[in-house]
Amino acid sequence: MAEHYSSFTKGGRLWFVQRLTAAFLVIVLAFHFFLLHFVHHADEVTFLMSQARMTNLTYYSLMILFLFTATFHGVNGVYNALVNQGLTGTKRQAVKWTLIAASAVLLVQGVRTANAWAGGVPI
Amino acid sequence: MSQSYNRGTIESFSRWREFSAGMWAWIFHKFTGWVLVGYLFTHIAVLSTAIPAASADPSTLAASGDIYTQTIVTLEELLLVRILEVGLLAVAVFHILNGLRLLLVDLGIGLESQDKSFYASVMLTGAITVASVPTFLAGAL
Amino acid sequence: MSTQLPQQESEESTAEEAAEPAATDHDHEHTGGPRRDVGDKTTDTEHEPADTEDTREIRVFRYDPEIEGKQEPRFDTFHVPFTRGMTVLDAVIYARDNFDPSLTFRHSCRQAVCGSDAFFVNGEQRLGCKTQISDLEEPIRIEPLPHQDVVKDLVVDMDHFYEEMEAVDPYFDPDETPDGELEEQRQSRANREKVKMSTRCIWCGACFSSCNIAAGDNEYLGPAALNKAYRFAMDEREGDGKTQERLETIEQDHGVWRCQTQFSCTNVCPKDIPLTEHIQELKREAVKSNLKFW
Amino acid sequence: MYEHDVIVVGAGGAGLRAAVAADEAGADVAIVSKLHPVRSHTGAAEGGINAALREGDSWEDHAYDTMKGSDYLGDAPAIETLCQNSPYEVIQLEHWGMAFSREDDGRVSQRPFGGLSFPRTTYAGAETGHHLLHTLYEQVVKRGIEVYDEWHVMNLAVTDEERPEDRHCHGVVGYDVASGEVSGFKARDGVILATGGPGQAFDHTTNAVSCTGDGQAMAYRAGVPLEDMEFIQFHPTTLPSTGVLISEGVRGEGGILYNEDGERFMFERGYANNDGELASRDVVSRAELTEVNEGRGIEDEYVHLDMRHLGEERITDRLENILHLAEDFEGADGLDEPMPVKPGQHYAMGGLETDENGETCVGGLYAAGECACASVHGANRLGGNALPELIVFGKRAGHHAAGKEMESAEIETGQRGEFERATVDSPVELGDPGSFGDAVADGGAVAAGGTADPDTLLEDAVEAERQRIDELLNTDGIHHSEVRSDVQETMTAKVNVFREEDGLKEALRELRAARDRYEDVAVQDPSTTFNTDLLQTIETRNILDLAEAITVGALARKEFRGAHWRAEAQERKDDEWLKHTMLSWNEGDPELWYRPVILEGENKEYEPKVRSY
Ligand SMILES: Cc1cc2nc3c(=O)[nH]c(=O)nc-3n(C[C@H](O)[C@H](O)[C@H](O)COP(=O)(O)OP(=O)(O)OC[C@H]3O[C@@H](n4cnc5c(N)ncnc54)[C@H](O)[C@@H]3O)c2cc1C
Ligand code: HEM
Ligand code: SF4
Ligand code: F3S
Ligand code: FES
Repeated sequence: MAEHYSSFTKGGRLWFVQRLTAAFLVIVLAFHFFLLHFVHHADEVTFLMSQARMTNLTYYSLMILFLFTATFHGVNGVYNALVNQGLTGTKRQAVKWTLIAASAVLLVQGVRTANAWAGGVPI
Repeated sequence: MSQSYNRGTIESFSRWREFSAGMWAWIFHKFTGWVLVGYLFTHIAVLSTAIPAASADPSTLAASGDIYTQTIVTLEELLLVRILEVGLLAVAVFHILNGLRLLLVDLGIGLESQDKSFYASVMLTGAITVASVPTFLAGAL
Repeated sequence: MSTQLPQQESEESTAEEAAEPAATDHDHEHTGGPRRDVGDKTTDTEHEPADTEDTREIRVFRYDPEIEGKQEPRFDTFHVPFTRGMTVLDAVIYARDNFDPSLTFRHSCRQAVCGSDAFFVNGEQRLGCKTQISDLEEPIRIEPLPHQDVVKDLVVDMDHFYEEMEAVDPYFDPDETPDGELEEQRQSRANREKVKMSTRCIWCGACFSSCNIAAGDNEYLGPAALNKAYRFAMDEREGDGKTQERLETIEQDHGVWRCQTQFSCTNVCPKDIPLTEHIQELKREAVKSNLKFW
Repeated sequence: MYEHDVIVVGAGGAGLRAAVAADEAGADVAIVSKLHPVRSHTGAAEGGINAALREGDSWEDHAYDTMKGSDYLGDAPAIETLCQNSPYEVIQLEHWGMAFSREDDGRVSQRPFGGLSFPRTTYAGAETGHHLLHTLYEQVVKRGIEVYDEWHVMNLAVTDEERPEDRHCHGVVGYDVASGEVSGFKARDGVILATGGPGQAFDHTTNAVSCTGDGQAMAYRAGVPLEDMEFIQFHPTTLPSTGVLISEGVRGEGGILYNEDGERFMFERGYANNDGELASRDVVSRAELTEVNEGRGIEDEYVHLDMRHLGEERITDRLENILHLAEDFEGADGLDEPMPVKPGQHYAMGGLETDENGETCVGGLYAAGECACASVHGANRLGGNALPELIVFGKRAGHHAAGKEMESAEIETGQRGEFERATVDSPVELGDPGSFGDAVADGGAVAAGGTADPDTLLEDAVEAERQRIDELLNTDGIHHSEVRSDVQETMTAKVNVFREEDGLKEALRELRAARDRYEDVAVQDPSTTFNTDLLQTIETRNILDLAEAITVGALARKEFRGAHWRAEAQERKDDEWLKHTMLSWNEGDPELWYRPVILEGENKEYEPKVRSY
């Protein structure tokens, strides 16, 4: 009964990914907050310190992953919430593409920022 | 279909009278989620000042005179920003804790005590937030 | 903004009432309670019994699309004599039979099995016949179920709810039944136990009305219909083919994924069906059956 | 106007089963019901469905028990039809997915029930009726059968022939509750009434507010005789404040009745030395009331039903629903304390006279379920025998109406064959001669000359109902609820478990007075949207006619048989009374007559024996 797998609708996949990203975010977000507010205080942040962290490949990858998951999770969450409120038809498509565009901008900008610190992808 | 009448206000008034943990958790989760996305966008916007800063002079960087460091410092000097940061922490902590609660619910764990876990999330959020106030306000006062 | 505040409305009418004292005429012979004026077809909005009996104040939503004076929704206040064990349904019946025969609501069994009398009582969806007056704070506000079109007074249009229920193919559909006419299908006790709660639904619509998602997304199947799907999907007697088909139905865009685990449905269900739990289990079932692919 | 082959009025167990059967037989069938199907009162049935399914049991035993339970007033062909078909119909329900309680081996459970010689009551928790109703409705949905829900049937459209046996029913007149529209429903092949019982004639009843016996009253006025109406079952265990039923299942599982002195009176006071609490319902009801009347009742009103000794596990497994009922409607915790119970009106054994195929004497008109009397219950219904009646006779009526080939019935209907005319010694005039203009039959149309074509007939019937509604809406008068509560109080006070001549006559006088008052009834709510005031006013009329029929039967029958107890005659009189009480509307001047009971079964003749438990 292979056909039914094609029914793996987007709704279900997105729902699942929303949970996966959530689980991942718990750890990373907590780490992020802890690192930048408790270990280092936010007001002590300088470009150089950020740069120092970012040139570490592990940290860099983690942050990029963080950015992508958070963006997906947040934007998909917003989209979901709107759909739950009865967003349908063309409006829905419009919102969807707007959100995708916004995410793209966010991701590009985020990656550029990270690269600015790391001076390109740190290898 | 018979005529019908939209009760609008009447309905929404009484709707919230009866407290229901699950529903408030849902509302808070929504609210905090939206705040977090909002923050994510601003956050990246602020951080991207690092792009021009990267081409700044090493000495400027060393003296923390670059546009990135300056922006951060200026912002962090404002009490309002510090308070907002405490708010952000509260929002994030609640979203995390309730998010965990929701993940458990999704796994079918502890559905009977969903209201208790909501109260626990709220209280923990409160506690963590209060405890972090000194750290967050340090240097701003 | 569709209406005046109910509070103002009832104060206004209290004033009217004072000018028209004949509207509460009493006759104790037949019921021990007050009687409506014979032939009085006017509507009045305050109703008080004569003596100083122990009464309860109920404020009932009124609306009738074709009767002048009721086209703008309002709340009518009734003071009904309290008796031990009195339910919300008893109270509105009393108000109808003794004060205002045009007060309209569905009811039938008086014992929480027909599912006709789900109202919005003091801000929560409840069955009138299963809600003790003594458990409620006064004044008791009784409104029709939210998120459904109001037909008249406490009667809402249930068609949408029925459509959702019927959208999940709410019927048993086995692949095959035993050959012998007198041979039953076997079902383990454990399996019956598993579906037991889900089979108790009385189609009252309380859950559906309490769910914010159902309120926002008009096509959302809603907790009752999903529970109905659960009832069959989890029944071991039903065939695999149909089970898969059901999972597909509930996996649609307006199916299980819309549920945000708000728990309102579970809280209000008069039959104590763990709706959220069932919906969550369906989600996991759906994810599991899809994951096999990878 | 709507048109279908078969129109089923009522969507309880009987109506739904009839509709599914008619559909199976290939007819275009529609259901017209004043309630949405799942709101029907069948959903309230708790205990179970009798069916001889297992080794050691047989339909013959079931038939024997039923005949004995009926106190030999059931007709053998009907009883045997019931008992032979019940196992098949129950398994059919199982195949349709009904959530029966199960044994360890996965087969459906059965439990003992009052008056049964074998534990043959299949059940689904303590909510059997709920599951039965929903399972059947599911089949209706599956088959896409048209349901006109919240259409209140106001009257039947029958040809205006002199003799009911010559009349034919061509459809019904419906009133759309939501919009106030009056419309005809034409039935090409047959109309099946499945409108349930007349419980609302009493004020302490287990029946729903919608159980106003509409179908019985409409068909009665259209010429179908009412049979054995005096036999009303009072259930021994209903909650005192609401009438909500505590299932016989509690006693089946071992629940015990105690009086105020803590005596297990069923045994200790010798009401039923063998079966005790599990004796037939009439026996237990009378025992309870005797205890109360002799001062051993609690608060002079009720007795105690105790199930605590069954243990929490067994109670929650099999009787969980009962715990909720006792808690929600009486505030009693069945695990902790005994539950207060007293007898309440529960079931009408009598009803519209039909044969084993559900057909009445009026052509094209069928009845099934509680509104009918194929005569399986006779003078007393055994617990768990009504639900099988719904599915067995509902199905047969559905098949027959849809034109499926069936064996011809052994039971005769109408004033044909052997019968005996009689008179009743009523202190007042009965009936209501002027109620439907010049037509002979209510629902008949004079202008059309009786044999008119169905369409005109239906249109005239619709017009007549429009006028009736118009009149009710546009006059001033008293409110129906006054009349209704008078009738209910009269019935509960004087036509209850214990009946005596003077009381019954007094009841007839009071009913007459109520009838006269009903002349002045008016509807206060002028709306055409969901006008429940109008509908209840119309129902009250039906209640009046049925209350009178019950009382007339009770007055006529001077013996003590089954549920019918007479102070004047403390024994069963088989020589004189092995016959059914029949009441014909007779143009508003009710006529009493009798038809002999058929005790001749398929392979044996049932010998009336002393009914002892
Ligand atoms: C509390 C309780 C418990 C019981 N327990 C058992 C048990 O355990 N075992 C057992 O065998 N029996 C039991 N019985 C008896 C049995 O449930 C009933 O006799 C049976 O359900 C009646 O079914 P029905 O289909 O004839 O009528 P109902 O289920 O009452 O249905 C009547 C239908 O007719 C419709 N209707 C009525 N009037 C009109 C009108 N004017 N126009 C259109 N539609 C109309 C209604 O909408 C409804 O759909 C119990 C009864 C009660 C009250
Ligand atoms: C850190 C751990 C986090 C966890 C455990 C978590 C968990 C969740 C879960 C489970 C949901 C789904 C709720 C549902 O659909 O029923 C959700 C929704 C959401 N999350 Fe998160 N989340 C986290 C972090 C974040 C972050 C960092 C953001 C911001 C970018 C975010 C934004 C959102 C938004 C906008 C929603 C949708 C809210 C709505 O329904 O309106 N979350 N979260
Ligand atoms: S699930 Fe519960 S609340 Fe919802 S319709 Fe069914 S009984 Fe009513
Ligand atoms: S209230 Fe609605 S969101 Fe889900 S848990 Fe219930 S269906
Ligand atoms: S009246 Fe039937 S559920 Fe309340």
